[in-house]
Amino acid sequence: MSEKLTRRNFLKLTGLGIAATAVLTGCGPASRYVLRRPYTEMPEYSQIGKSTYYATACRECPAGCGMIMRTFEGRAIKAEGNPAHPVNRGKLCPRGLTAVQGLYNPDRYKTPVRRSRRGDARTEALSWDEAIEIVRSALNGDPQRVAFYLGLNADHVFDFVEELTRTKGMPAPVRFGALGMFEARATLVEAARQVFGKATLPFFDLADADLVLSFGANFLETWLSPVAYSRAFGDFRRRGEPLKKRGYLVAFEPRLSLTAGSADEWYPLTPGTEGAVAMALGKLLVESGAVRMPEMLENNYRGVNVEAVAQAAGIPQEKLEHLAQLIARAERPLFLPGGGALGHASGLENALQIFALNVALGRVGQPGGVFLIAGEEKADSLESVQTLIQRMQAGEVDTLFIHGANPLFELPKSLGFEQALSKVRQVISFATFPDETSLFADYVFPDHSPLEGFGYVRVLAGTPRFAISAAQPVVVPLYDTRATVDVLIAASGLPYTDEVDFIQQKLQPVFQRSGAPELATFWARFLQQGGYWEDVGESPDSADLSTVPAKVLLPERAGEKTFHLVVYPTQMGDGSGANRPWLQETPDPMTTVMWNTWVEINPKTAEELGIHNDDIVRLVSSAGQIEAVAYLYPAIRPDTVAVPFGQGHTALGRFAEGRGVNPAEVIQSLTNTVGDLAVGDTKVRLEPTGKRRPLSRLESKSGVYGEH
Amino acid sequence: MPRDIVHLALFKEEQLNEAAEAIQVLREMGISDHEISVISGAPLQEKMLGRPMTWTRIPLIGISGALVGFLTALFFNFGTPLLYPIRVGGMAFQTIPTSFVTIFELTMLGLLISTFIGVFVETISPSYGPQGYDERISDGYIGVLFSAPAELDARMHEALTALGAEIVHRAEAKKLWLF
Amino acid sequence: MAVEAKSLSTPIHGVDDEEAELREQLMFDPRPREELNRMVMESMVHTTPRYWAVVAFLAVVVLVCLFGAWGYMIATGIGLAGVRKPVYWGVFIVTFVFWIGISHAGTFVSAILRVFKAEFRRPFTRAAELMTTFGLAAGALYPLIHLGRVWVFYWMIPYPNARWLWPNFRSPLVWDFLAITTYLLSSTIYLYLPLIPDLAMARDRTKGWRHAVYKALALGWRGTEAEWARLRKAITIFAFAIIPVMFSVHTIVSWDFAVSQTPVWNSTIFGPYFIVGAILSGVSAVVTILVILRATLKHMDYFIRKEHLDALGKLLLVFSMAWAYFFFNDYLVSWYGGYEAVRKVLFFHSSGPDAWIWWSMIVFNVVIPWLTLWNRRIRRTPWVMLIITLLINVGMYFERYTIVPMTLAHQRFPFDWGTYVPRIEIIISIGTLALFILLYMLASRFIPMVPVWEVREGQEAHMIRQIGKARVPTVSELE
Amino acid sequence: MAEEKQTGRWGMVIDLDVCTGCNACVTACAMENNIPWTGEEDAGYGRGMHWIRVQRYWEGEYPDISPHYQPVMCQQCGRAPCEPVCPVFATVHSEEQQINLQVYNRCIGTRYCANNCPYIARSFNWFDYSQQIPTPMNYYLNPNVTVRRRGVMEKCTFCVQRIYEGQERAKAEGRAVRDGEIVPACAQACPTDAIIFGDLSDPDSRVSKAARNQRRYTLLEELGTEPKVTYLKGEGTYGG
Repeated sequence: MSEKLTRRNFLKLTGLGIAATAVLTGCGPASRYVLRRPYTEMPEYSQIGKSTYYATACRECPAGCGMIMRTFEGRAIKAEGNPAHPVNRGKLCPRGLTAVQGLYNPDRYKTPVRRSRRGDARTEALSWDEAIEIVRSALNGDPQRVAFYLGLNADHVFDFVEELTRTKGMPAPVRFGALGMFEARATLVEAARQVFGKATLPFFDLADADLVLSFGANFLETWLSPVAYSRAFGDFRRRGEPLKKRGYLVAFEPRLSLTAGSADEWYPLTPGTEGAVAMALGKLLVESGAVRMPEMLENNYRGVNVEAVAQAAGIPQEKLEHLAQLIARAERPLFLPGGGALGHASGLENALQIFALNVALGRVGQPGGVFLIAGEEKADSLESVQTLIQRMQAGEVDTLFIHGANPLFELPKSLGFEQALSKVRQVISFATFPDETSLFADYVFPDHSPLEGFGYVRVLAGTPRFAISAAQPVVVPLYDTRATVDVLIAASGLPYTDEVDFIQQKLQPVFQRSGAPELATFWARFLQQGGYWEDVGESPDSADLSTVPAKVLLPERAGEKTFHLVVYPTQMGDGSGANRPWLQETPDPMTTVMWNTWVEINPKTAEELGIHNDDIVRLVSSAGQIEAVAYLYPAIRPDTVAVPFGQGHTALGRFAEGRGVNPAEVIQSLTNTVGDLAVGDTKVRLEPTGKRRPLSRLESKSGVYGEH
Repeated sequence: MPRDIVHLALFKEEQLNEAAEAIQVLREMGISDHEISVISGAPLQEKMLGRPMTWTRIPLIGISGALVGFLTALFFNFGTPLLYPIRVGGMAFQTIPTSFVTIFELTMLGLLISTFIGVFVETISPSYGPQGYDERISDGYIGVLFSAPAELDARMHEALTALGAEIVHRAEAKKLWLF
Repeated sequence: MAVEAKSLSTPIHGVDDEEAELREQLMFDPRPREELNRMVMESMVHTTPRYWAVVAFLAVVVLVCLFGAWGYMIATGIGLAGVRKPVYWGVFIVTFVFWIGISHAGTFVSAILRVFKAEFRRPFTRAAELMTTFGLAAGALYPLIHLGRVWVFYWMIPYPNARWLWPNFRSPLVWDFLAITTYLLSSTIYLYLPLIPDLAMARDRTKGWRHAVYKALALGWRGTEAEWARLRKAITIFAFAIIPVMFSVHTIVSWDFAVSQTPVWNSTIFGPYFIVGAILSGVSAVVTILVILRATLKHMDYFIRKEHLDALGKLLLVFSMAWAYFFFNDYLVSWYGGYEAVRKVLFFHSSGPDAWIWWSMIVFNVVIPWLTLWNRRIRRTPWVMLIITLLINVGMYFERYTIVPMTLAHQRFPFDWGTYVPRIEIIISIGTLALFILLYMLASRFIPMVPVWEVREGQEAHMIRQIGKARVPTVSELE
Repeated sequence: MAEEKQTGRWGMVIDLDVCTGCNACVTACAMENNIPWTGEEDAGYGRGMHWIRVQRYWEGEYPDISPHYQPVMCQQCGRAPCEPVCPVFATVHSEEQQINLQVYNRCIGTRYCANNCPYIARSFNWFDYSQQIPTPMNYYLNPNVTVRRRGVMEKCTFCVQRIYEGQERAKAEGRAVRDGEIVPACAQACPTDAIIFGDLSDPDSRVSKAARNQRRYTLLEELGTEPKVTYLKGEGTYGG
């Protein structure tokens, strides 16, 4: 046999063998070079293709963080922070991370629709031509009888609508959102205007400070630009040159928020006494003689009765003295006027007092101090909303356009927006989602989801530098939606070809600043980098302390049977995040509760009232009442209860509807001198209902609180 | 050689002594022990009837099975981890303490299974010696089965009947199992 | 010394009181083999409509609660059970351990008592062995029921996959698989071997389908010397070999827990502790079953007598004490060690929301047996024994419940504690209980429940001897 | 396999002084790794699928009370208690990355590994949660990460898909992986940069330096599990 086996035959046979092996093993000859491994490797270990990354702007809240969206085969996969962006420097908050769940939410509006009965979920589809015709006829009516209600985002839609109303002689659009409402943003802007002479949000250089006293600023979670401040907080704690000193944070809040939770010292003061505490600290500083400050302030502080303030605020006097020493020793102390301090009748005074401390210690324009933000903040106070409501009530509004806001959900019910809405002849909403307000709109002409359209966001909080974030579509629009600016251009006849044209025109001044050779270059860079920003920021050159009051009114304490109510926004933001299942399932950082609303009650108070964990309690104020589940929260003043904002939707899709309660029902519509909602002045009564409903918590009640 | 006729001498339960005696008688008549077999409803020791000890391979089979099980366990413990080395819990690929468990179980499994197989195989394999059965055996009767040449019939009958036996002439080998 | 011995095979005339008392014992109350055969055969073929009604009911329960609920769970997900983070094992594993524990009864009664020639074992070895087999059958279902993906359960079997990856022989679950397989196979064989002569007996006394089946199962048994010798040899091998296997099974089950790093599980005494618990629960279950058999199965009152309950009752008392010893040993050492996580778990066992389970366990396993079983009258009263043994088994179930979910619920991170509430587990557990009873009831009408030849062998070996002036019951060396 | 050179012992440092407990890591992890949500009832009954969770404990009594946050995920133990107990090698140690892998395809759902995980870092698919994601929301599912079906265990993988991608990219460009080039989703999102990820076998990497900090400790160190996650003590306990 062997002699007959020629080389040729041998090769044939080998070939056959290989072929047979290949057939038997089910692979080609390549399998010989492949290391066969059992499934000790997951499909994760093989790269299946290349992803495309788009820089865009996160439009989940007004902060305007830079976002990089990973897309794969035309689908948006993962939101990541834009490392180059000056606001968030590569980081994102839970809201931004779940942006794709908003984009791909199954309950979005899919076409323009007409609603025959307000409040009825049933609609009939329209074509965009019809829609534009409807908008056109609305815009061509009496310009005084048209109103625009826009969200808090300082974006191109707002700029366009502003231009549109200016051109057509319409009343200026209202720009208002829950996030601004709860942190009394207009008050902060007004205080900055009074002290620094410019109506803009201040920027607090947390990263370079060594001692921060936060008066109700929940800057790690929602305040102004939470990601920017969180990043700064990281640097503040982990500081290297030049201070080499771990930043020290002191928080004054009636309820321990996430920020106070990370603080080194937390003082649960009586809501509304922040200004008084600031003054007392000023007085102690003056007395210590460690600090030289403007005479005018020294005069102001002279009349402060520290003991009375300590008494009213519920902070022991020796603690205030200890704090004054801390401040005196600190190289770079910084004082934050947060929403908790500003949302009171004395909110402006509180803000001014806190600013005054910054000024007194020479912290303006210094590293680790207060800066002014380049852009101009034009957020409205609640007063403008009230004005609009009056106009609506009086039947002076024929058409109300709503974009990017959900007033029916966000506004305190006691304002009467819902009743006023019924007096409006025609409501046109540009909502992407069937939210509460759009459910009462006669027409819904859905805008693209933020990830499907062009745009920009002016950065007004997260950095003192001039910055503008670019938004561009990362996926093809999923549904038959149309950019609101496009619709308005088509309907109004303003001289722009389309949205992008408007944006480019609007960016002309920025293009001039950028020094790019031509607009196309600038535009390409703008989109590619996710925006335009400059390296240096402005700092206020002078501070005017003349408006700082010499006296701050101490608020009345809660009565025997009433409680201060703290309503705070959560990771759900202004409530529009409630339709993201993963925002719902991400535990609240402080309570670890998921998917519901709770009422935080001090365990001592609860014991007195006979309330246990998971009992349903009723909160009653003069404005209304809600029922929510009690959470015995060990870090809240006994005379205060707190309710998170964002749940309690009656619309907004399957993940949000019928879940929790909306504390806006009980908020009294009190305002401060600036016209902002004095949200912290609402007082409620607590009533046990005898019902129970276990909260969905990540923590073990028995493990953490020893409760079975 | 003409086939000898198989007889069955049945003794009552309590006639054990008589049965032993009958075997002795048969032996004296020249019927060798391997032409006799005793069937009974209750276990009788060979010694009781003065019979030679029966020999069985079951312990041997059992031990071989145990050995197979042991070797299998060795392969499982020390062979298979090398066929596909996977690191778990910072342990070595071949760990001795854990191997004892498998070794024990598989050895026992081998021993017990093969013991049973031994019983099974030995039981169903054809046995030598006179066949035949009577249902009274399971009522406790002791049956002495033997094959004897025809010429012995008369003598044998007489002797056994005297001992109280009931003789079944030409005891038939019944089909007691599937084949 | 002149000793007058009388075999009890021959009825003794002129019975006096002393002997009458002795005759309360089965071994000294012999009946002819024929009659024993008849009694056993009758018990086997005798059924009542009530029997069939119960069988039908149980069959429905098995269909719905076991297969229906399990099927539904396979189709929807293991989430139908109450298991959660961090209590990944719940009632399924509890019931698994319980059944494996029950299965120790047969081997214990039949092998250990056989090896030690405890004569009272004779009439109920088979009843106990049946419990082993059916207990294992019920228990062996649970590792499957509890799997997240039961449809690939066979990946645990030692065979390589297409890429020559074998199972992990360092995993206690593979040991479990091997041990349970070994035990199930060997205990089934061990049930079968001594059954062969009885099957042959049944073969000779039946017609029709029963005859055909018995004929096949009896392997052509005639009762030759070689057959008996083989059987004796095999039974001896089995009796000695199956005892360590039995110990290994429950030890390995205990290692499922003990080799882990979970506080309280990680205990060196778990092996013997589990074994003692298993024997306690197994022997209790034997008593339960014997009492029930005695009341429901025809002629069983002849075979199963108060003396058996008495003997088993003594055993139970001993094992209850042994259990208490091991339990206390485990508890004290863990408690004294002072490791915080361990102390927390022990605290929650006895003072947590589910503490009633722990306390019931103590009462049922220790207090009740200790207070009652020392008493001969109680031990000889069937209905009291029925209640006591049922309670012991409830107590042993609670013991496993304490060990599995109640321990897992409180691990090192208090943040992640979680209370466990069983859901569909309860239904499925009821299903397997029904399966066990159903199998047992069916078997009782198919398998001779009493090993006639062994009883007869014992009766022949027992005699009353005159020693001096007294008549003394003795056992011959015959075996 | 061992024939490749020993680099890429991936590890993580979590600085608890900087961690604010904001839960961004939780969300980021879920979005990257196709972790399904389970809904109010199941999430409240300990069935949330979070691969990483922030444990929040309280210290002290009102008003001197402060929360203590500790993000806990799979610690990628060097001597992982979960691994040897798996009967089917569904959770194994990766020799290349020195991390603990969960092979979903092989998992049969005995849940033994989760019982034996002292960190309670594992999540089980009690139901087909990922099949309950309504269209088109499943569009965002990461194609590089397996979508787990019911009955299998899952856990943090240190975003192994990103590790692989980074390694492949570096290999394609003919260079070593740069420090900080590979970040898992949690570290990427962490707003205060409390999570540092990198190669522990490189003594100059950021993570190695951080892991040598005097404030370092590992979770349940006494168990000898050799975790790859190091924590730095928080609340001002500063040393070096």
